Amino acid sequence: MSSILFIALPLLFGFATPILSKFGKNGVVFTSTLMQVFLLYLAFTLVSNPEPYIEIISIAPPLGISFILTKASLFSVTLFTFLMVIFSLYYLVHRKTDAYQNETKFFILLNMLLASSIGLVLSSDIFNIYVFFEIAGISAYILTAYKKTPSALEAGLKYLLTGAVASVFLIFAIVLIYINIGSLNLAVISLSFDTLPYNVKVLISILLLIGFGFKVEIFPLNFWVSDVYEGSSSLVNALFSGIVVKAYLFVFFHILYLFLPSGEFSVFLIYLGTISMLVAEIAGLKQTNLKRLFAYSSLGQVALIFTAFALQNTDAIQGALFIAFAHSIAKMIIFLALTTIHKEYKSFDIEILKKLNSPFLRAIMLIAMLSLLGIPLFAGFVGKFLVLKSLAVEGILSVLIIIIIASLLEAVYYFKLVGFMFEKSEKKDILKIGFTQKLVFLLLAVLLLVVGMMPFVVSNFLLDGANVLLDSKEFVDMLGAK
Amino acid sequence: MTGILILVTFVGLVVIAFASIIQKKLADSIILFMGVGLGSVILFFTFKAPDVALTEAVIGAGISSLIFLMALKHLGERA
Amino acid sequence: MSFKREVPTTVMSGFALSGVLVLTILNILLQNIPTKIQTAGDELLKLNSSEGVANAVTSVVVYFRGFDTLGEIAVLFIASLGIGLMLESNSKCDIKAEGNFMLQTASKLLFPIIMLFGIYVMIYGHLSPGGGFQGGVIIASGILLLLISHKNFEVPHSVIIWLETLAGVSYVLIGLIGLVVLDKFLGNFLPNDISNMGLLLSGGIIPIIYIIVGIKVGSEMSMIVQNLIKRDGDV
Amino acid sequence: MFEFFNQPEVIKTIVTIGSMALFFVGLFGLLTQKHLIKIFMSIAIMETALFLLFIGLMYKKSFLAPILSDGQTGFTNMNDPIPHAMILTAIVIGMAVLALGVSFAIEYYKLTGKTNIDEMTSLRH
Repeated sequence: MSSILFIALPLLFGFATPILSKFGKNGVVFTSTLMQVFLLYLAFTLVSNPEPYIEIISIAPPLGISFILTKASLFSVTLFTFLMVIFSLYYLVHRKTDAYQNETKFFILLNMLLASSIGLVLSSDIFNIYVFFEIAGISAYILTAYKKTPSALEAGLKYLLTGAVASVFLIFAIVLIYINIGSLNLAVISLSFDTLPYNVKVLISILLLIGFGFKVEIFPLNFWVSDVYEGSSSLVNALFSGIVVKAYLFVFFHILYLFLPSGEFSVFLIYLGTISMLVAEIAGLKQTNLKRLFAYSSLGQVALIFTAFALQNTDAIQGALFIAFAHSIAKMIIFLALTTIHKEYKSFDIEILKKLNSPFLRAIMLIAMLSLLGIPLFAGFVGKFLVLKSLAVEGILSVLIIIIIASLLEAVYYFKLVGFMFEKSEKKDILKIGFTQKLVFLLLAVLLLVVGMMPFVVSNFLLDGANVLLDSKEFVDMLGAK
Repeated sequence: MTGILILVTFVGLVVIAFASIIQKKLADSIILFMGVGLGSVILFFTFKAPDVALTEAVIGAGISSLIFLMALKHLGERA
Repeated sequence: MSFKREVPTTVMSGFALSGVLVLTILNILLQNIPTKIQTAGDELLKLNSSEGVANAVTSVVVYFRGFDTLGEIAVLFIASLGIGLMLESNSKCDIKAEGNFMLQTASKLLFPIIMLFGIYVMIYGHLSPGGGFQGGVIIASGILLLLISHKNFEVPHSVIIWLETLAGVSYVLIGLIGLVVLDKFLGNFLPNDISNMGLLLSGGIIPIIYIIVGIKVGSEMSMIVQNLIKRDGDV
Repeated sequence: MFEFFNQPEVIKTIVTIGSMALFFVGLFGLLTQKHLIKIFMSIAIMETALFLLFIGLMYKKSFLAPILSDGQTGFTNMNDPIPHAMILTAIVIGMAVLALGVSFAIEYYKLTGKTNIDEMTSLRH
């Protein structure tokens, strides 16, 4: 069993697609979906028997690149593959009526996005992480601008410019790391990062924070996010908030825990995350465009995950993983539902929800929103509860209060949406949803409910994941650095 | 000699880069940008990195300038 | 360039801001100029003798850090895909100007030489400076010469697609064969005797991969160049 | 007099100051320029500055280029090849992003006639 397949197969598929498309578009679409289903199967076999696994590329770890599969990264890999399969299944129906132009290119980009997100999570070499950072970025820029409308291109340009600046700062950090430590391997850097002069340490940390800060959408580097969400299609937004952000968040904190295991700057990061959450929720209050509104909601949730990760203790990280899981699935539901709605009503205005006539879609969206809010019995609750509990244990009450206020603000605009959905006004004809799409929505919603009511299904796995993520010593031992 | 060469090239590089940034006409700016690529090729060669120098020569100074020139052609002169 | 221009406040504040930032960084860097340290590269140099490749940079790029190169190929691949997506024009109106007589004759004369040089740089990448990237881009520049001089010249699209697909697929497949044979992705499973060092056939899979990289880069850069140039006319 | 400039510390100081000055130029351009092409140019200059910093600081004057040529027997006294390999990769990636950005800009200009980032406001509410 090999973790490299998660990266090699999508890459292989992407490279082969120009020829595969000669045999017909349907062939590409179905092969891609089949491959993703196979990857999901692989991921599940790994989950059923999780053992730390190290995959060597060309040469043994401290010198070469290697991929490390722990419970924490396995969680991300499974989540990403699962979401991508769901996305593909949804698209299989969607394409019958509203297919993308140049569909084969779209599928190449999807698979590259999957490969690079998984690569970010698995890689143990900081320059390799930079390469995957760029692949994920470029796929995302093209997906944003895919429709070639003025607003899509504007969003794509903004995304590309911020991404290019972010990568400059990331390169700067990598250069300083190699100059001062003489290695690119995360384990070796982890061992000698503490011995660096204080100034250099702070400089590298700030450069890394700026480089990743653009991508993990943290205030004040998140000015581009709402524009990108509004400019790109809602279908693609599902991927952005479900997969891309989560991959960047995971790798950022993976690096942070390895470099600064004692948590020197964690107070700063906690406040940064809290402020981001508050700002995002305040800005979300006055939005009238659905895509933009959910973009701000994504910002708020990602900031909450950021805060939880920054707390740097097991409970909070377990909570963060929980929220990441619940948020990915809920946002997948929301954005796919928005796509269905837009296909019928041709608008993203908030008022359109009044005309929505589909009990099924309303129920599904309600479940997703309640989970995002963290209402008990839904998956979002468990994560939020764990985070708030560990905040209370740590005694950082100001952060606790701000998070609760921000959640209340979020509740205000979600209940506005719910009110719109169930308002009695002249409704249009009932919205028809295909059987496969219904199945997809149902699967996601049931998952939210099951995990919400029986968190013990996954909580042990996530707890182990959090422990592995936090334990830099074990990681270093696995890589065999001296 | 190496030290002097590096010093002089760096000074020239910074001046050219600054001129390229503040230039009002886009065409001038692109020509000066080619100079930046060329200067860095000299430096890479001095630093005994012939592979990087070759890459920078064909990509940094060559293809990048071509890309900018094409952009100039499509976007027009208004800087 | 007149020096009497009014300097806007935004420019002044931008100057001041970036100046302060860079001076801070410079201060930190100058205080901590690194002393001699043992780097991973030095150990790779020692290991490199066993791979039988004369150019250590090539063996690092293609073998020791081979996955970066695979990722880099993927970056070029999607970038070229994106550029093709953006710039493909529905209306084919190529009213390009024909190159003059001098340019046409010179391009006929120069094109084979540029191609030969590109292929040389590509094939000898493991022995001398150069390799797949540089060779590929040189070949693309030869194509560029033809594109600007001949009005009707077009890169044969289907050939390019076959080339880049075969190159990309065989790169990953070579990696997977390494995984099967040596249990290491991209492992060097071909004979790489040290005694052959300096010969054209040495270094096992390393020159093969670099040639594959060259084919892939060459075809993708040619497509990028063509896409950027062919949008002439419809302004 | 020239000998002064050949000391390793002096060379490293020159490299640090020079490449940071170049980085400053790029950052200045990024913050003040409004034309899309100028911004891409600034980013390219910043990247070049970092590449020069890296190769320059890892450069040892008495050592050779990391290529075995006639008359040498082993890979000793050579400059570190990893920075060279990394910069090789980074240059190509930088170029790819640049070309993609320029193609976005061309298409955007064709649709809207705008090249100035201050005019890109259709998504602000």
